[in-house]
Amino acid sequence: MEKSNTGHTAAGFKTYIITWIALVMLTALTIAVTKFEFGAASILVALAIASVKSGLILYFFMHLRYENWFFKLAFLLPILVFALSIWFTFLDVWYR
Amino acid sequence: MLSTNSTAAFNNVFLFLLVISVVLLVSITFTMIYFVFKYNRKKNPIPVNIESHLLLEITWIVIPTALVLAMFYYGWSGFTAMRTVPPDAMTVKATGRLWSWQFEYENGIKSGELKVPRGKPVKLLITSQDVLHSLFIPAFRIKEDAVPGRETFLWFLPEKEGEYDLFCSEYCGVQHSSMISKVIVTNEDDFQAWYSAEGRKEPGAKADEKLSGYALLEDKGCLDCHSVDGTIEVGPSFKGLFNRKVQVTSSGKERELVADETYIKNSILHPDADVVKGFDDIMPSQEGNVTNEEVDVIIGYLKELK
Amino acid sequence: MEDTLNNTAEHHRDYTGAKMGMWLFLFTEMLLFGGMFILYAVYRFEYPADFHTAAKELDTTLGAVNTLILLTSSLTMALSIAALQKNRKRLSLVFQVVTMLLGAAFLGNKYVEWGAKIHHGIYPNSGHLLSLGKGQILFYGLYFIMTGLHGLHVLIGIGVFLFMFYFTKSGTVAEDNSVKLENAGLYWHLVDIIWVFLFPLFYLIT
Amino acid sequence: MKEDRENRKADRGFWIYEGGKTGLFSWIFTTDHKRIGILYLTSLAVFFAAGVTFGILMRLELISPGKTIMSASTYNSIFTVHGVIMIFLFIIPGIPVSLGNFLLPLQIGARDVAFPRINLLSWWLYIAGGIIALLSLFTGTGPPDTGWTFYAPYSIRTGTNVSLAVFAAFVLGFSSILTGMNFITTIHRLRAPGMTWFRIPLFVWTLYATAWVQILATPILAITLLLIILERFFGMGLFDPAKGGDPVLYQHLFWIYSHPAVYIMIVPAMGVVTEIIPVFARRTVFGYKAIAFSSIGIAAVGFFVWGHHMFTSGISDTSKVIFSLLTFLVAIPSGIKVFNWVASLYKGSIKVDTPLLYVISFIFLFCIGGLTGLINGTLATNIHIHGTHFIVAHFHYVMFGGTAFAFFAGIHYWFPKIFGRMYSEARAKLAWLFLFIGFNVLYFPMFIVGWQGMPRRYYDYLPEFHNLNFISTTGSWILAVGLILLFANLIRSVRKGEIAGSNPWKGTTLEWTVPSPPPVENFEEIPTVTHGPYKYE
Ligand code: HEA
Ligand code: HEA
Ligand code: HEC
Ligand code: CUA
Ligand SMILES: [Cu+2]
Repeated sequence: MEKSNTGHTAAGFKTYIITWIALVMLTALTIAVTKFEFGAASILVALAIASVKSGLILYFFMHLRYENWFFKLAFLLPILVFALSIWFTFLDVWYR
Repeated sequence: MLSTNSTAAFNNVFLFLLVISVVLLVSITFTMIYFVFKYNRKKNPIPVNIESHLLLEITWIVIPTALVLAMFYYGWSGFTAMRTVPPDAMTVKATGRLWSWQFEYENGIKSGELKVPRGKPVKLLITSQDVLHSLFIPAFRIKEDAVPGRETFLWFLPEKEGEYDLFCSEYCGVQHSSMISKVIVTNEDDFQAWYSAEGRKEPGAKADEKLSGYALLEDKGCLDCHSVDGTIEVGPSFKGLFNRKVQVTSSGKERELVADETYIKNSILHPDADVVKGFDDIMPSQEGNVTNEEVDVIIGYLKELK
Repeated sequence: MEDTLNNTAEHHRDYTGAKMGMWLFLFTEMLLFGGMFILYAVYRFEYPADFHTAAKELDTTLGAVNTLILLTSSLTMALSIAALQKNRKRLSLVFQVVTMLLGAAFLGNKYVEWGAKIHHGIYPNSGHLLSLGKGQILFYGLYFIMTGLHGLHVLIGIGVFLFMFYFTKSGTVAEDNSVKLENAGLYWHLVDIIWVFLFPLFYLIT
Repeated sequence: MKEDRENRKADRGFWIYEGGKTGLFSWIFTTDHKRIGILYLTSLAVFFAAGVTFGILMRLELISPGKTIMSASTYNSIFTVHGVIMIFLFIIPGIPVSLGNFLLPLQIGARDVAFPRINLLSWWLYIAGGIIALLSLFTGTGPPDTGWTFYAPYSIRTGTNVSLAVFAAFVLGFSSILTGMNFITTIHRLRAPGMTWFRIPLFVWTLYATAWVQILATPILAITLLLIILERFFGMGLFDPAKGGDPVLYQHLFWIYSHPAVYIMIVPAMGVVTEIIPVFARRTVFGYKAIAFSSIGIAAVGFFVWGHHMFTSGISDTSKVIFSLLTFLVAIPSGIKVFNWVASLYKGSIKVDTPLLYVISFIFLFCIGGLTGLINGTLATNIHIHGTHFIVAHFHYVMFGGTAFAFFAGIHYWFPKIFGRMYSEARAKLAWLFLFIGFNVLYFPMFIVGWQGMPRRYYDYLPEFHNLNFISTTGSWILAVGLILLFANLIRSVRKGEIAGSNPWKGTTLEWTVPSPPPVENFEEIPTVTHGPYKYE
């Protein structure tokens, strides 16, 4: 991706606007969904929607799709560290 | 004979680890020093470049892995034994507070020392009234934190009579190092004599032979922080307290009060309401630790303490 | 194999390097909030009922409006970069101003929301809050800290954009040298992402 | 030699170049990585001197039971400040910011780090943090007395100046993050042509692994400390059991950072050791790739073992078992390193100069520290030795015997490169002797006294622990002599040492190809690399 080296990641206005529309719709969806009682699953649904939203932001707004392998791969690291930290903390909390 | 079952469990695992460690340490150090002498530049001016050796690399991954897994497993099984409480264990509640321990038995007796009969498993239910403490009995090789708002446990089977140290091993402030008590292991008969005598005393005690004011202060742990002779320790001295003028901070505002009965009662039950100037707000609330009746006794005693 | 920068080139023009630095910084931001999310998860697990009651008290509409504001500001942010790269400086500046204004609107909204809570006697260590039950104390503790820290980030973002506005105007940031603005954008989007998670966790999950 | 003497007036490299500024300003506003490295080196030495002074005072207090020279509350403040200084101001920044800053660009063939100004900012934050930490001693309600771990709820209740000390650690955290960020970018972007990933010196590998840990772990500490401050000012209740908070959760958050932090301390030290061995054995290092990957391995596994500090804190038994198991896994990459180092001596042509002397003692002391670390990590044994002087002995063995000894090795090794002059070998060896003996006399008895049950952070102890404590205090005096000799020798040699020449040790990494001290932009022409770092033919 030679473009990213010069700072030119020429994404069109259109892509951004479509992304934004998708984000707004997902927000509406997540609010609408709370009206239904999913019980314990409702937190998972909400988090899933939030993850999709942040995925969109990352991929389009933050240009992750134009970046080279380092950025894509490295991005997984903090997520992995966070996920495992929470998991290990819960090994304590669950079995207390 | 060792003092408890957990002592034995600990010592076995420890010995196992120690042997592995010493063997490793000695062989590594020896090899290193041997190389330094053998391949000294004077004797060996021309080095040989060896980049790596796969088999060797694999060996020193596989063997240590096996060793550490063995260490882990051995430690785990020892630990499991330390956490499996026999069903017939006698339960004692242990409460840590700044800076003393209190043990409460099933029949309601309270004691500052842990008295237990030989040969009977004991389960300690541990909690704290204020900050973290940790109940540590070195001779028994056991320890567990006292966490406010939570209950943790320990158990042991005393096998030898005697007196053993009991420390607080989680830092808890100025007097952390003097938050020391004792475990006293006696034979069954002596224990029963003490247990039932104290137990019998308890119901009637309230009516006739009340603890005197001083004994109460001692018993409730007040003297860990306050003195009766005018020396200032962690808290203000009780000497001459009654009717003295005191400078306090009440919810951020400074004011002057007279130490009358209401003030003292309030200071005991809600110490954070009026904090005496020059002291930290660390006195734990004594609600639940002292009854209203006992507060009156204390105040009565303080009135006399000129 | 990634392409390393040949040192003989002018290395102050290393865009990939500059962005790499920014991303690494964003990782730390993610984990900074990550620590708070760990707390949130544990306390929510321990006090589900209290969290339920407390979350109901928050104004979903305000939260939703703020979500929209922030998402839109992310859009204008992205557009301002695109505009600059298409060499439409004026348009880029307009978008930057809109982004800042939206950020300010977000903060204004937060001010109203916090104000209402504090007016009702709900703020850390208030007598009313302490009477509410442990889970609720924790919920509001987390609420104030997390939204507060997030608000602080928005404020810092606005400050950064003031600089960017100046740089763009003066030409330091320009069509062929937009990495500063892009990095500011990355930061702003991350702040947005954090809100995307805060919103359901505090306002929606009942 | 004679030639060198003639060159006495030779170029003093980055030492004389002032970059448009003069005097002090040419230092404290410099963006030259070498000058920043020197700035760090001196500031580290100052804080280290403060820290060891507190250490020796503590030992003096512990020479006999009861009150010896100070009150209990003074003692409590002193071990807290000793811990805070040593951890946050000395050993965590330690090797990366001083030797790392100086050498990283040189070793990969770059003119500077990727973000020179951020590098300077990071030093300023470090100094700010240091000053705030010192302020916390003299202002407000007196020095903090919580231990460096700041455990809640005590840290929330105590009246001492905890907030400021915690804030200092917070600021230092940011300094650390910026350094990490800078190093990763530098290593990715600024390697010389031909310097592939498996041609970078192993010290750089360790800096790389460390930088990731700094970036990913430090923010958790930052937020945790921020919470302590908010807790103290606003009573949020997040760690206060009376308000539903969970003090054990504080410990989780604290150790999520602070365990990985111990690998921030040791991994660069291992890198220094790996640089020195091949040079003094005049042969290539054994198992380059294994050593490189083990750094990453230690860093990665190190993230998920934090629970071993909490075996007695009331966490669930399930998590104890898992944390214990993972703890043991760290031993494997550490072992790989140790065995490869020893193997790198095999059939070498070894000369035992001071750097190698420190390296050999490092391996010995680190093995003691590491192996006792495993005893700590074993469930059954941890229960007894947790919170005792056994732990104190363990971590001084790994931190002082490990990291600090490697630091000393590195300082001696690169001294001629940094200052252009050689230290006195005989004096350096004498200092080493005192240090090594003093160290063991000081800390070894702590293992025994801890095993016997003496808790740590004890101002006063029972008479049965007296003898061992006495021996230990004696050791601290021997150690002090060694340290003073060491620093005296080095300080003297900065001006009076013999001119060293560009490559006195016959090292093969890139920093030895430039003059000593290196010129401002390091390389006149960026070298092209054609082979691995430790090439002896
Ligand atoms: C430089 C810092 C450093 C380093 C490198 C280490 C390394 C290790 N540490 Fe240590 N540790 C500290 C600094 C450090 N530690 C500090 C500061 C504390 C106390 C904090 C406080 O409470 O104040 C502490 C406390 C501490 C505890 C908690 C004790 C307690 O409070 O109860 C534990 C428990 O598991 C532990 C374990 C380990 C282990 C397993 C390693 C391993 O990484 C060691 C690995 C190395 C080896 C094992 C040796 C070499 C390997 C071989 C020779 C291979 C062959 C070996 C075998 C086959 C066994 N450490
Ligand atoms: C790198 C880390 C490091 C280093 C090097 C040291 C060095 C020393 N420490 Fe360390 N120590 C810690 C880190 C470190 N410590 C930590 C993290 C704790 C835990 C704190 C806590 O519990 O919260 C601790 C706790 C601790 C305790 C336990 C306190 C307790 O629990 O009650 C003790 C007790 O003896 C001790 C002693 C010493 C001594 C005697 C030295 C000696 O090395 C000091 C030797 C002294 C000298 C050699 C001084 C003389 C020399 C000079 C003044 C000249 C120097 C000049 C220049 C540098 C120019 N330390
Ligand atoms: C952990 C230490 C500690 C313990 C235990 C403790 N106190 Fe205190 N006490 C203090 C401190 C510190 C103060 C001063 C600050 C304040 O007012 O809160 C204080 C203040 C007081 C005062 C007000 C004194 C004055 O000069 O105005 C009284 C009365 C008092 N305590 C009684 C008691 C009694 C009775 C007990 C036991 C049942 C007790 N305290 C246990 C630390 C303690
Ligand atoms: Cu109680 Cu230490
Ligand atoms: Cu650890």
